Amino acid sequence: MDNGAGLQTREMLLNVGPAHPAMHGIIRIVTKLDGERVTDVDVEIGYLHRGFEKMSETVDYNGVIPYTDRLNYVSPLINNMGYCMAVEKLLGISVPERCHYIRVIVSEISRITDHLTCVGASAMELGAFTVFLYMIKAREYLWELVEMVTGARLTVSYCRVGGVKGDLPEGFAARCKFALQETRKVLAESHALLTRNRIFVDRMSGTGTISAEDAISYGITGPFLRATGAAYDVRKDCPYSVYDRLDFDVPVGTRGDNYDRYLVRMEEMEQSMRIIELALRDIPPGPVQTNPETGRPIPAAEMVDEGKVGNIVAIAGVRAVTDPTLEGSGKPHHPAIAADEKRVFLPSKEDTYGNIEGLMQHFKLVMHGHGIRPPKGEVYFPVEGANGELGFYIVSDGADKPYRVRVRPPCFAIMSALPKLLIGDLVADLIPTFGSVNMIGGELDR
Amino acid sequence: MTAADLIQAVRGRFPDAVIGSHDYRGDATVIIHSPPLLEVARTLKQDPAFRMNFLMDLTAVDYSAFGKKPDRAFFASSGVPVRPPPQIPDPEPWPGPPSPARFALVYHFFSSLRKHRIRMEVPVEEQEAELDSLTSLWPGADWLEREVWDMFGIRFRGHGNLKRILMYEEFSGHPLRKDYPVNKRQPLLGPVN
Amino acid sequence: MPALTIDGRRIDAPDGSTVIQAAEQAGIFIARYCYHPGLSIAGNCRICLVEVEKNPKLQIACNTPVMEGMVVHTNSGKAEDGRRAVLEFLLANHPLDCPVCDQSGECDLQNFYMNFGLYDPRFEEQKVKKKKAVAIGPHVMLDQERCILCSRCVRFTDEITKTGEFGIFNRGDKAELGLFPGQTLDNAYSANVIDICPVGALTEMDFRFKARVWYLSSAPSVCNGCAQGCNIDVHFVLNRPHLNDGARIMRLKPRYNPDVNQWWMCDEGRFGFGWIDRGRLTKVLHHGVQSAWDEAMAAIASSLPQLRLGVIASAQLTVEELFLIREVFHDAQITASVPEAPGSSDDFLIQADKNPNTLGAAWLGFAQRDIVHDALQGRIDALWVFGHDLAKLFGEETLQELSSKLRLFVYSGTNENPTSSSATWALPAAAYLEKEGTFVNCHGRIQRVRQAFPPLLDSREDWRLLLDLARQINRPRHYRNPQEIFLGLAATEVRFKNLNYEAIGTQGFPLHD
Amino acid sequence: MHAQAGFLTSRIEEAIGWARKYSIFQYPFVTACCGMEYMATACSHYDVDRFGAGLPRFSPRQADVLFVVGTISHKMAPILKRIYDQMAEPKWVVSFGVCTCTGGFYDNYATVMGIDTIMPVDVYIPGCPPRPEYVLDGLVKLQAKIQKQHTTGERPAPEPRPECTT
Amino acid sequence: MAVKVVRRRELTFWEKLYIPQILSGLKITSKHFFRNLLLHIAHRLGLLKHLRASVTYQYPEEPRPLMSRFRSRHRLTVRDEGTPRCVGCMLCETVCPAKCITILAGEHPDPNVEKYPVRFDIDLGVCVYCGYCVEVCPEDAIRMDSGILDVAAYSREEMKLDIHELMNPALRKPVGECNLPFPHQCRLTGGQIKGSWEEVASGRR
Amino acid sequence: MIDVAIKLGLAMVVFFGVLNLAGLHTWIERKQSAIIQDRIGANRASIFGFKLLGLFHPLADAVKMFTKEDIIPARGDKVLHTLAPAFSVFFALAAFAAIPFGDRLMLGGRVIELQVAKLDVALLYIFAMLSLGVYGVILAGFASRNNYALLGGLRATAQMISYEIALGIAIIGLILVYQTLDLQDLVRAQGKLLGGWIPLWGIVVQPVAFFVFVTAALAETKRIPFDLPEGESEIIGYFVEYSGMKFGMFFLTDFLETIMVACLAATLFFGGWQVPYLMPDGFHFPWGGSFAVSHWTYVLMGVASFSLKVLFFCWLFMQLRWTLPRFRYDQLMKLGWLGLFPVAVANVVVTASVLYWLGGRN
Repeated sequence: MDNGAGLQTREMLLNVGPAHPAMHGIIRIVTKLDGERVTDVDVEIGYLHRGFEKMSETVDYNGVIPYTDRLNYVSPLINNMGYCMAVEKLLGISVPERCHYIRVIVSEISRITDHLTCVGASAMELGAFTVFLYMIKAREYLWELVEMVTGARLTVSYCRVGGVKGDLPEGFAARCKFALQETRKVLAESHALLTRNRIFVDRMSGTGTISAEDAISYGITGPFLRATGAAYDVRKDCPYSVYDRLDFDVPVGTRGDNYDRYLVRMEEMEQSMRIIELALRDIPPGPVQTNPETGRPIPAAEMVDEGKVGNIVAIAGVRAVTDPTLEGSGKPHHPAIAADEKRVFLPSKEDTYGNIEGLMQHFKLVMHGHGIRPPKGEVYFPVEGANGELGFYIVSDGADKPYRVRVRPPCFAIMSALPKLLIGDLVADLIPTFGSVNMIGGELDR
Repeated sequence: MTAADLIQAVRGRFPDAVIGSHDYRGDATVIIHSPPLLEVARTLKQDPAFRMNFLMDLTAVDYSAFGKKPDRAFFASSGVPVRPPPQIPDPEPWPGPPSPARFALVYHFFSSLRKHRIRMEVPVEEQEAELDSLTSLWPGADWLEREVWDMFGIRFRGHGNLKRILMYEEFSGHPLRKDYPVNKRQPLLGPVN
Repeated sequence: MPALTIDGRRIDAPDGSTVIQAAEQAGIFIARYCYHPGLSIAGNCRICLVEVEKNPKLQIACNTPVMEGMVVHTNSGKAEDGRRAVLEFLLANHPLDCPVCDQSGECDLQNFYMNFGLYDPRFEEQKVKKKKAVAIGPHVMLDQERCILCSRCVRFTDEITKTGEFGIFNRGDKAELGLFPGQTLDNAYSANVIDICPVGALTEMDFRFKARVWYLSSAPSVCNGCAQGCNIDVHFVLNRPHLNDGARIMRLKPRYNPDVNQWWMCDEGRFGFGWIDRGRLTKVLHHGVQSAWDEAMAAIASSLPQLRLGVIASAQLTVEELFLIREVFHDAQITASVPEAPGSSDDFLIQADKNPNTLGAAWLGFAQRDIVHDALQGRIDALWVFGHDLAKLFGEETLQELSSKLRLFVYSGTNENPTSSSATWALPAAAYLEKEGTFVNCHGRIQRVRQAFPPLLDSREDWRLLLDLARQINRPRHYRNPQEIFLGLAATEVRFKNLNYEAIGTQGFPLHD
Repeated sequence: MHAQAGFLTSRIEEAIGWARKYSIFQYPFVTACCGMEYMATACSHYDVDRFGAGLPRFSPRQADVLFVVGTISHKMAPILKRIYDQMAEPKWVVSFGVCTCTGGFYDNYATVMGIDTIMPVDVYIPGCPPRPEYVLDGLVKLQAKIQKQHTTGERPAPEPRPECTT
Repeated sequence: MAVKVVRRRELTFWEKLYIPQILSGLKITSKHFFRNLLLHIAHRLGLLKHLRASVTYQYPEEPRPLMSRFRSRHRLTVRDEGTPRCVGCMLCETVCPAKCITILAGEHPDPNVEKYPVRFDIDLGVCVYCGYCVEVCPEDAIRMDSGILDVAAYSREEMKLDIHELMNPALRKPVGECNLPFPHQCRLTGGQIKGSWEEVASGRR
Repeated sequence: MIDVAIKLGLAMVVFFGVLNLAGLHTWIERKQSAIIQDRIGANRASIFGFKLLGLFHPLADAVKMFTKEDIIPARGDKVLHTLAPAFSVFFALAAFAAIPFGDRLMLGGRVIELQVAKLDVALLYIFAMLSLGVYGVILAGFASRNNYALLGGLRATAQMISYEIALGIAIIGLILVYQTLDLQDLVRAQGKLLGGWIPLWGIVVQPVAFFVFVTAALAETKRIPFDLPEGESEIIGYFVEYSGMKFGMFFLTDFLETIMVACLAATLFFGGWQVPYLMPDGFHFPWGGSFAVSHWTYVLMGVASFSLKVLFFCWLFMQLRWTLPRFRYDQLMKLGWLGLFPVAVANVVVTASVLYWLGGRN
């Protein structure tokens, strides 16, 4: 190849990935280099294809939820919410207000953890390891919240079709305040370490640039699109749940480069924290908050035993209590917040243990071939995932298993635009650009 | 535009192409013949009435097993089977699969300018499973169409680079087809011991 | 024929029918516990309440005769409220047994609660204790607490078997189902009470706790226990045999066929499936040593042409297989089967002939011959036995003598037995639930057996093995599956003319001489 | 004399075992969800560096322990296998998360049902994904195993390395 | 609709010289460094114990407090007489998305209990900790509150829990002898729900 | 004979001192990063129950690396592959010979310069050694036959060449001021006081050169923010194909070079072993006080002062390493050629002019 100066140079093929440190997720990028400049890019994905869509056809409607956790595993609660709302749309049912608020709160927490991970990881790949650790530290505080609500740090399986499993626990608000405060501290430190640092700005600014028109034609959504200046946010444009009642801003960028995406993500975290605070302020009271002592608490085991011998009179109007094995679990079960629709949501534990109707309902919802049986139909429901529009397209044939579940993965579109983003930049720009894509293998390859 | 208006607008523009429509659960859906697919899509994108600038999603559904799931053993004590009915009665039932054809391509369009969505379904028979590619209109369709080819084996005319995307080249068959067993493996590496 | 309206649909119902029958005829399902189409009407469960216009009170559909111009609503709010109340009342004393009850999953209490019950539970009293888990016969377990006193079982024993073991004793909430003193439920049809029990009061002892019913898969088939050919559903689980001593089949249930067995089947047939999963011949054996199909077929095919062959076919084989035997071994001595002593029989379902396809074999022209005698006399020097255990029929000595005299002794069967171990080649064959085919029952009705699950391990369907053999001995038959064999048969045999699998359908097709 | 020599070599072996135990350079083969918990394990709240395992090396040549973190699909398996072959002896493999232990609930056409079908595994850390505590437990178990292999002298014989693995 | 354009100032001359930002960065890291260093030293001297020098939980010695809802390893609750509360209804086995639970039910001598698990195995190597089994248990028989975090194993077999370990969370393999007061199949290796006739045929009958 | 012994002794002292410091440096790096990041860091390895804050972890690392299998890539160049790390370490170590770590020690009538090799052109020697070190990197990149390694090697070369120039020019100002290339003399020259109060350290007379020097020297050490040749998340590094102790040697070289740069910075700009106001006979404070110290104390204080300065720079570099992100290659080049080089040249010109002007006035 002749570079104009009369020198004969040869293009070099550099194979980045799939087991490359920066490809945190797995993807193969075959770059053609002219010196250090990228002239051509071939992106190969599918290394984490786990057959989500096929597996969804083999399990019942609630059984899909653990699989959705593992789609975008950095913000599983948004996936949970999106899937459940899609099925609820298919069923034509609505959930209680409090449930909406809980879902909004937890999915915004998830969004913050996602952005923290994304920004932190791309900072780490640029060598700013300390920022990464600070951000993960903040993420730990948020995960403590998630664990407190859902019982798991990452793969939460918290939402159910028709509601959520377990109300917000006592002391959530205070804990949340603390976690947000720590997060804000970390964000301030990260700003100080990165935002005006010329090394960082030089790396980020002007690289991986894409215009709004191009982004839209690739179907890119989310922070990535907003960084180009197009203010499309599902939460604002097609409001779902209670987002239309919460006041928040949609941050947009101007140039659509890595730096804009960084700024947009940093700002979105602030906005998410604002949403959480507003939602916590507005959330209607629930069973836990109104009266934690409804009913006389008795151990669940005793309740089951009494129920088994037909001594219903002894256990009427009580609350089941679990064994005090872990700290704090001597308290009554936290009731699920769910739609009052017996054909969709499991009855409360008190009903299951204490009367035959509840027990029968419980069984009918669990047994193969019975379960939740939505009418025949198809729906598409989008939510704003951490990476953009996360849509679930569900086809039901009236059986207890989905006929087809399709998820529209937001980073699939972004990844398909990767050649566009990379060509012309240096090979070193691959790192921040790829980092700002926030590729999540589980979501990309499903 | 509401869903009904959208459907009406598409029907008005393409009276021959549209073979069905519904707005089940508020999702505007039109079912069109495959030949005018590209033209319809172009209109949806460029016509000021639609301005669907996003191709949000493109996928397919294999309807070959629709409603034909082998039943679990269920013994009816009275001799008349009492099947659990669909859970919640549906006031406006869904009209059913788009056509008797095996596959249906499902396109979801969205207009960020007018904030409306439309779903377009294109039935395809297995024998002539080939459609026009939308890559000329939306470059984002490239990978989506590759995925449909990979998972369903539906080809796209005019797609320059139609090869597997999620599975490996050595893989034979199309896993999301209903007749592909869920755990039929084609490993690249055999077990060590 | 009075015409009435149910849920807005005009229905012409036969005289003397009741509302529930008329509705069923129109495809409208009305909940029922005590009503059973095969039994007399008791009208005591009251779950089938419907609203009949111009009637102040709700009526029970099972015992309300149709009348001209009657207008019935099964789904009106009033009817549903009434049914809901009845259900709540029936459940008042129902124990919290779903976890341990084998009926859950096919229990009408569960079904109806989720179909139209859905009320909020209110019962907060003491439940009445009764006897639980009482074995009342060799097959049936009674749980009095779960019983809703629909009296179907009482009527069944009174009307169908006419043995009258059951009775309902005491009154009010002390009323309970029981056997008359000194009796056990031990008649030839006793297990049918399990089928008709709408709740979990009567459960099957064999099936008890082996699997939950929602694990079971189902396939329609025909019982091979006797020449009656009762229609059955096979309920099986394929991924748990390691937990259940290799059992795949969990139970057989009668399948409704008005022309053969109605809703019933005998206990002998119902529990006679153990051989399919136990004691199976799973490998090709050469003089009792494990071998392979390829070797066996090659060896047999190479030696067959030089030998005088006798074939003992079997009326346990399907029509298609018998047809193939006739085609492939057309120059051999063939007998339909070995005559067996007649088994027990009665005038209801049980036939003395314990083979499902005797008539089919006869229609294909298989005659009875004493091939074993021929063999002992040395008139033939190769013998092919399908399924029969010669030791049981002729005694061990004869078998020994046979195996020493014969130059080739092939046994093709499902289970291990003395014949399989003394044969030159023992070929594992698929059981009837593992293959497609047809049987002709004693009334000349041709019925399909379907492949419920694939043949066990190395075993092969007999038709597949026959086709393979035919190819190897240069008499190839261009059939690929039983359906094509049957079409070939229908083309040659006049009795089966113009028949195919679609025409036979799920309920069989009557053929007459 | 012999006994003394034996004593000395076994002491040396033990010392080497000690060193290997406390100097674990990991190759994190991170593919999926478990990577998030892998990060959490490495970061401030759990700090895997406390065990001397804080230095991830992204070159298989320099790594001692291959952490297979996350689902391995059939498409990925050859790459994983190659990485394993490229590692220098002594090497250990930790399967992190149920997908790598047994395939987990992805029992379908795409996934490998446990990486032990393609390479030997020393420590299994189940969990989906395993909480960092599980991981630290697994690490302690791995350290115990390394030490034990040196005190008892049983190290699996290294497999012949394919020549083409550059 | 509130759209907020993110502020994007050009760098000032001083910032372009790298030095101010490097210094302010150093300030933050040094703040952490010296604060933590001093606290570490103070802790050595027994002072200022209420302030944490690091956020690290030194796990095996200093466990991190678990949330009360946290789903840790399963356990089976036990009746007073030492039998499992589980009645073998198999709902957990049914609902388990990973199919990691294997139950074999048997007839209990007490007709009021009727049914009990002859075998109850969980393959931790497959379990995805979704908690569905706990949610659907109608008997409060299975719980995920044991707080056990020590599940790593050296082999696949070791990850399989049988009824001994599930009923007695403190118990660890190898289980020496079986002393459960009810008849059951004591397969110390645990089981798996998916099996086939091949397995039966290969000598496990 | 005794001279030779003394030289050998000195060489051994420096050799062991530096190697141990390098080992310790890995521990410092781990602990320091841990403390910055609110962590604890390695603390488990114990010998006979003593943990000593994890000090044994570097030992474990070293032992492990020695016992690890050595892989030479099938298509690589075996000789060069083996030579490369040895090159690196050798030149990094050799450079230390010219570093004066204390004033001359009078022992039994002998004058012992606390410097292994008393060279008139010590500065040039050190730069020569440092530049030769890059051959190790290039060879490593070349011998591995791996695209990533090659890229790393190439980047290292370019980076080294670019920054060496800035480095050299930055020093010229210093040489102009102190008029010597002998480091011992240079240090002594820094003992003077400016206006009687301020020690005439390099940083005082050449602040710009200091910044240029530190930046360029950091770039020479290939550490963040200049760790492009080994940028882990980008191209993994030129030593991607090295295992066992060969990799360990590269690892060690890194730390040796950091210490080298710290030594140089201390020597050139912070008065080396000088302690402010400490003269060979004791302290002479500008406010008039004085305080006599013995010769041994004087020499040891010098050595301690030098060590402290070196440790401070090590700490500072470490702190920088854990604070900053990494440059991009072209930005690095730009900084070198368009930032540091002109500044360094300007510095020389200005220094020369000032000196000329001063000299002219004198």
